[in-house]
Amino acid sequence: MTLTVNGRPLETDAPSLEALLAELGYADRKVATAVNGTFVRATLRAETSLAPGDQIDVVVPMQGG
Amino acid sequence: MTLTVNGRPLETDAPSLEALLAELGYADRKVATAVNGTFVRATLRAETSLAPGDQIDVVVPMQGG
Amino acid sequence: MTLTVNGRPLETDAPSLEALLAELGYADRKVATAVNGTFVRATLRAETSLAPGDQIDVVVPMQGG
Amino acid sequence: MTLTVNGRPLETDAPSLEALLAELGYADRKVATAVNGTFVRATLRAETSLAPGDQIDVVVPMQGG
Amino acid sequence: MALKLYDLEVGSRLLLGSALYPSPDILRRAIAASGAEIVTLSLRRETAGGRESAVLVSLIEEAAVRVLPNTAGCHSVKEAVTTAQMARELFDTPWIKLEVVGEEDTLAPDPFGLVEAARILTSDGFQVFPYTTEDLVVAEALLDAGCQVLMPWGAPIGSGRGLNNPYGLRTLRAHFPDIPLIVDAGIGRPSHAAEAMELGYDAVLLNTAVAKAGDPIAMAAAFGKAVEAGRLAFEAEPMEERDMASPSTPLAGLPFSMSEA
Amino acid sequence: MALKLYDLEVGSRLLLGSALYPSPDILRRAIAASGAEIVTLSLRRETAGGRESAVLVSLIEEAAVRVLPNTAGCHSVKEAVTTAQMARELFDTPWIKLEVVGEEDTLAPDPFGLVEAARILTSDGFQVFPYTTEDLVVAEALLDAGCQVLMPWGAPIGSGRGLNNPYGLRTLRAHFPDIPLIVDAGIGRPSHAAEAMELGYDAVLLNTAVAKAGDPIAMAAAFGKAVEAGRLAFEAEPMEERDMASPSTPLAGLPFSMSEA
Amino acid sequence: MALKLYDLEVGSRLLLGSALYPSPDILRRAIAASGAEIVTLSLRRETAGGRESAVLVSLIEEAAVRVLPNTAGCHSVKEAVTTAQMARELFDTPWIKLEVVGEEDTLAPDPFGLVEAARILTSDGFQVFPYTTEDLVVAEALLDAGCQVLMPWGAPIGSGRGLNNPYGLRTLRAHFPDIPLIVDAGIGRPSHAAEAMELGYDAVLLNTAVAKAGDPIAMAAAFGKAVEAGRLAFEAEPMEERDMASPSTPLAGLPFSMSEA
Amino acid sequence: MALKLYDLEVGSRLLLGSALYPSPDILRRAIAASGAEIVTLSLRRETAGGRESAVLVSLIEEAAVRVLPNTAGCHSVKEAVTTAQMARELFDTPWIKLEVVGEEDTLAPDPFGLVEAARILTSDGFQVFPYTTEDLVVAEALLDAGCQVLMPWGAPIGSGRGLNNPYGLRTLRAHFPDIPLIVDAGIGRPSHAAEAMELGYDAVLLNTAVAKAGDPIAMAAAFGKAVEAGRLAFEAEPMEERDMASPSTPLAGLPFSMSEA
Repeated sequence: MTLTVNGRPLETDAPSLEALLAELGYADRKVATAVNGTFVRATLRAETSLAPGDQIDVVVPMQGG
Repeated sequence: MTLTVNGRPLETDAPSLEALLAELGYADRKVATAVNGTFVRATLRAETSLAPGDQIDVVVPMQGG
Repeated sequence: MTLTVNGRPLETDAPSLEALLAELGYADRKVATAVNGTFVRATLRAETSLAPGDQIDVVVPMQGG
Repeated sequence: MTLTVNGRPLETDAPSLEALLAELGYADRKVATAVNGTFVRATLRAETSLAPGDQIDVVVPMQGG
Repeated sequence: MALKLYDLEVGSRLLLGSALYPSPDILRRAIAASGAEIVTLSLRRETAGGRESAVLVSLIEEAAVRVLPNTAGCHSVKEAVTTAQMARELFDTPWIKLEVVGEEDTLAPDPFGLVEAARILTSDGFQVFPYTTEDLVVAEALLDAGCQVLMPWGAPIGSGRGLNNPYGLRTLRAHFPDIPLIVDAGIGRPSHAAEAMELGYDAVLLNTAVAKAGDPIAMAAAFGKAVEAGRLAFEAEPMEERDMASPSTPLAGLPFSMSEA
Repeated sequence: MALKLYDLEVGSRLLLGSALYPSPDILRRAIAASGAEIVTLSLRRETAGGRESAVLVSLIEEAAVRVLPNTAGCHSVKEAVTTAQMARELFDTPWIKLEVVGEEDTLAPDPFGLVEAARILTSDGFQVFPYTTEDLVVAEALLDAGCQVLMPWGAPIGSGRGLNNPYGLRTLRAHFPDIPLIVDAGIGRPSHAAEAMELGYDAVLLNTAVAKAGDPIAMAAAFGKAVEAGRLAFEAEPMEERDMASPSTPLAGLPFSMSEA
Repeated sequence: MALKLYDLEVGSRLLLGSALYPSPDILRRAIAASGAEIVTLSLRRETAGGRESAVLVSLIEEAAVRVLPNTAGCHSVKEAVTTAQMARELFDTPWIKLEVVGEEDTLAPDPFGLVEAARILTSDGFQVFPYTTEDLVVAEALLDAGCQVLMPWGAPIGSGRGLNNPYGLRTLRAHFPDIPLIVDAGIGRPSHAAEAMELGYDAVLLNTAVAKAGDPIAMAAAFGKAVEAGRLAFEAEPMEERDMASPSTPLAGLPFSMSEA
Repeated sequence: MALKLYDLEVGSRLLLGSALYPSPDILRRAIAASGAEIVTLSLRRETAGGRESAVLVSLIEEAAVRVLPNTAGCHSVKEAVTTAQMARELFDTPWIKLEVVGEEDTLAPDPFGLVEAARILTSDGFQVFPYTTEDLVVAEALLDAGCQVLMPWGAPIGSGRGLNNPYGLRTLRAHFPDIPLIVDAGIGRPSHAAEAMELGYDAVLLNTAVAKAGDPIAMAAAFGKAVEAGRLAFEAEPMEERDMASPSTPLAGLPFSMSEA
């Protein structure tokens, strides 16, 4: 299926958000996630399944004012 | 019954807003009215009956900035 | 002799300031004059003789702030 | 004779500025002096004689901005 | 180019308040001296047998000015809306200067109540003149609510401080080049009014600065001239400010020097 | 109460410079629009066969204004004095706007040369209008030198910055309540001129702000009005500035509340 | 008396942003030089293999400062709320600097969205630091929404203009004597920061003025000192301003004069 | 780069006056807290058996600061010169803070007497610190007279108004890039001192703002920090001021949006 990850289209079979993060190499990275603009806490990533067209955001700490 | 007219208690038997205005000598004066904080247009004063405790405001043009 | 008139060298034989002004075509113009930075009133131009190297200023009204 | 010392009249026979300072108890104090508005350096006090009406100023360090 | 406030094309860009004058006659003459074509009034409960109101009403009628009723003193949306409705009937006008007081010391407008009341009133057919701050986002919300004129403050009502935040006012003007913007309140001296007009504001509304002057009539004339001056200057493109001097009198032909050939 | 500058009672409190206009005709119409009764001119060496000067002279004569010649560009006492003497003969007037330039970037007056030249000229019968700073002590010296009018700057000539030091100007006004004081130079916008007049200054002299405006004629009218506005306001006693708000619309009779008995 | 921001007692009253520095090392040294104990960070999508974020995170950990995450760039309530929730998990803190952008040119806060987001977040257990204007009524609404700190702007973000509306900021301070108030954004120079503190503000938050200085580390030290200076002065009761001079050096005992007996 | 005032390289850029303190002990501690290395004193006639002077002298000796004697209160050249000569003998220093009062209400310097006295004193071997205005031409004359340091006022002595004419001070600084310039008098709050230093002034001299503060010792420390902050900022090149906002937090990687490929 096709998802939008951090604003870019991605072809994947990842059944869950956790699986997607693993596939993207975020497995052991400290990130925060949102699906379709709604926050998904880390503990719920495994049980969060993904559907075609879902928009996923994966964010990390960055400089800010 | 006792009404509050322009913030002061008033004892009256006036059945309608129109009757009250007449009683108060506003009959031929250009005023605007509100009952319990809601505007009552002139054409509806006759059919606007009053109940004990009603708060009536009768206002006129005044200086303003 | 060589004079400096309004900042420019001028070869002339004019014996007096009045003669110089005539030579320069100022005869009938309303001007004010100074010789070597000192004011010479109109009535004294005839008796004001000139010497080589003298600096003459001839001025007229101009815009100003 | 009568002098003016620091703005106040003083009756004295002091022949010199040095004597006057001694008489006033300034002998061993660090002061600067002026006679009639003119500075008199310490080394010249002995040879500075005084005349009636002289104005003597004796100043010391004070707070200042 | 004339200024259009809703349906009305106005000549004078000075709007005048009618309160706090020493006497009705001084008010009358101040209106005339100011050249104002729009005067603000309020609604109040009758006091002292109605003479005061009657005198005021006939005075305004004779002055032949357009009345802009206000909701001064209202703290809630409901009070403001009901007052506006009473004003519409009493003055027979859709115009309303909408004030919803948010804070007592500054009489600052309540942006939340202001926008809500503006929405209710415009959808009820009113032509709203909202008294607001220089806040761009609130201004945007008031336009969304249907307002076609904005009246940002210069400073708190009656303070006479002039323009507290010229930067904010300049930004507001730049952001809404086509919306009539009127600086309302806080003006104390003609130079303040001229400054507002030089910033490109379309008009100025004031009251206390005239009414509380030693000579209200002369001060009304002064503000009339200052507003004209500021507007003329805005349209005439003022010179650019410079950091260094630039001789006004040309140096060419300066005496006592050698000419550069 | 009218303003008296030496022998002359003036109606208009705006003095106008004649330089830097796009054309003589625009100068002519700007003078008319400004209402100015006094116009400044300079002396320069003849250039281009004298047409320019002739046109200017007849224009000024037709305008029926009083000429105030200046010594612009003079850096020494001698230059200024000689220029003043030539001006007196050429314009047949004892008036002279005395400028002695002390520094190039700001065209700031040289207080030392200014006072010396003023002394020489007044004792020679001139009526001196010294272009000076807001310096109180220099002002005192100019009065001692015989000047009966002072012209402190608002800002450097041609800068259009307005009043750089309002405190200094206010202090100067307070210190010399009875001397005609004219803010000369630095004015850029009508609000600056109004501010100067509100401070109690007797008049304003400007040039670049009008001549270099996009529309000099309209700007001249704008400054005329602003100067009148500022003067009227000064005489009409402006309200006091307040830190907090004060309702212009009275609260008495406010609807929807219980009356305090 | 120390400043308490929610649970945290802070020593330094300067909060520093972490963006726009020439290099991570300069950021590290600027934080140290400023003395700041609180540093703002943002959340962004991973770029360039995550090096940048990793470097930043370890740098902040070594600096041993408290992190204040922001919602910079969010234009809607939902974006701001989701960003805050992600920040809480990522930084393990209830603190959030709440920004809801209302307008692009000024990055002015949206008072409507700000209050709504603040209400949602505080009821969800966040400790909100709202970036707001000097508007008293909006400030009141933010406190009603559960905020216990307010961060009014000095001027638009990154403008370096200082305090655009000192009157408004002074009024806000007077109105909320007991609420921690932090001037956030717009500060350009140390004198601006000192002025804010002299007005009685509890702290200052800035970023661009340090990061974009020629020497960010020296500038960080400068702001650290300026904030201390301003706070010390506020607590030490500055002298009253006077219109006239008052000799600092006493006149008593002045030489060359007759003494008054 | 260190500041050199005649022969002396100074570390601290704050010069402190010694007058008007609640007690000698508070003066002593204020000097220490300020970090000042130069303190001003005056000469006065002995009063009250000389205790006061003696206490002051030993206090200053213990503080190990350089003494800068002044001629405060002198109205004539002769008074100032004689006072300077007495000071040189008494304090054994060629340094003199030269004040020649020209006007009582503002204690404004007399430019004429100041320049004359400066010429006399420098040719007699003094190292003169003239208290002057921001007048460029007077400054030039003082340098011609042999002064190698200038001390323009910020505002009248003891007024605490800060910098009355920042434009004039900025112009003076630009005109004399290599002359040590010290803002003397008028400073009221640390932000004023920081502003002066940010303008590029080399140092600040003040007295009343510290001595008359509620807590002079804390205020002395505040000014010490503010002067350091302002100097650091000047050397660190502050950011440019902008009219519009500029996000400090980068927009790149902002969540919830589509990436531009």
